[in-house]
Amino acid sequence: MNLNIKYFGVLAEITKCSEETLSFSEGTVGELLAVLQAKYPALGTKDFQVAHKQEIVTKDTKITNPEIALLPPFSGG
Amino acid sequence: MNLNIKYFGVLAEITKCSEETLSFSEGTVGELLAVLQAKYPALGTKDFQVAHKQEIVTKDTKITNPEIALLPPFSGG
Amino acid sequence: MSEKKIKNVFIEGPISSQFIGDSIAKHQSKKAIGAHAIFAGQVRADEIEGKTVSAIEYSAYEEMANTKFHEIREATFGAFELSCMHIYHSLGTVATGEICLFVFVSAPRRKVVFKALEFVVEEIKANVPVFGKEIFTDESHQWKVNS
Amino acid sequence: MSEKKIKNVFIEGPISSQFIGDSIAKHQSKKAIGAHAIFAGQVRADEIEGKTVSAIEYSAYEEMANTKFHEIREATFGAFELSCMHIYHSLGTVATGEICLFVFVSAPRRKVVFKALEFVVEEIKANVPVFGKEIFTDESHQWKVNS
Repeated sequence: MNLNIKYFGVLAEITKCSEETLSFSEGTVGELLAVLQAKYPALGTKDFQVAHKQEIVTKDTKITNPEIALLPPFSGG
Repeated sequence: MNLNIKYFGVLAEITKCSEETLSFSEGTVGELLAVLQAKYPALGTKDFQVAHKQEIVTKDTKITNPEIALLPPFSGG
Repeated sequence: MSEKKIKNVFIEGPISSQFIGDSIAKHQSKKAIGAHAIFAGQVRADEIEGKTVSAIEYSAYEEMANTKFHEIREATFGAFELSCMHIYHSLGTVATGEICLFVFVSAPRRKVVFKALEFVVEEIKANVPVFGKEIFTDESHQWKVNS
Repeated sequence: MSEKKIKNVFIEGPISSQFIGDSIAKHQSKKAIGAHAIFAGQVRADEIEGKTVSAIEYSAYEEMANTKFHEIREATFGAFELSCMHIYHSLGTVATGEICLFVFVSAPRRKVVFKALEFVVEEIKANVPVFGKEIFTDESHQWKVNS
């Protein structure tokens, strides 16, 4: 599956892009994060959450939707 | 002492005036109210508080200031 | 009690939405403020025993009311870390849909503004000698009692 | 979750005080309303390690944010007896002193509006993916974290 990974805030500064397309075999959020952290080691130093189907998910969530977002701490308002 | 008695809201409807001057020998709020209720019997049917020096007072407060106000339940806002 | 000058809180007639907007605008130069909370009381077209309220006519024991508003202001600044506070109340006739009470509190951080706003409004309702006469569409009236 | 249409809560740039005044005006024809409560978040000129914030640049995961705003709206209507609720949040640059969040709740009676207002604001702070980049006067920046 081709995933569309979106990066926000400080995470987009680390990846130097706001989104990218990544080929990913079936798996969990944790497995995807391992791939991303290999590509962007600095991600490991940051606090963030992962959204899948517009909900915050845990690492053992199985990815079934192509859109994944990496969200730093919220600071609206 | 000449007292200036102020009436508000429904009380002014009963007394048919918003204020009046009344000659009153020394005494308490309770004693003044007895005089007023003799003059306006319908006052006895109404719920109200008495303000003396811009504070709500009880019947045994001694009147030392010429301005007295009879206040029905507040309904600001 | 502080010796600060007692302000006049009363406005003749309704408080306009533009007045509220302008009050907000005046605080935009105060750059330590991070949160504003506003309460606006609007006259409801209540139906009471088949009659509908068309307006409320407000009167007040003005000197005492302004003293009480002042005491409420002092107590609120004592209890909550606020930057600013403004209170306006109508006197005279306010039609249904119009605003009769405007309370505005501002603070550096948001947490206090909700509590402070509620505190001020409840204190006003409980302690300020203002009297509302509900005028019905048939021109009869009754005296309002706060609940 | 209801099937109601998800609204777009975002406004490009600051929210003007006139917009807030106009929003109040629009509710004056709703004669069952007795109480409005408003929260306005204003960008503070915070000083951080000797540098002063001059603006916040907001970005958001917009689709998810609008879904979350919608869920907050539904939860608030479920928990409090409100007549109306409106939420607006800025995207892009909002200078210090300008307003970046506007929450507006209205109800027949006052008691619920304070709690509802606080609930909505806290839910937004906690659950909506909006990100603020604090721009300093020297053009350096840092990413804001809500407290």
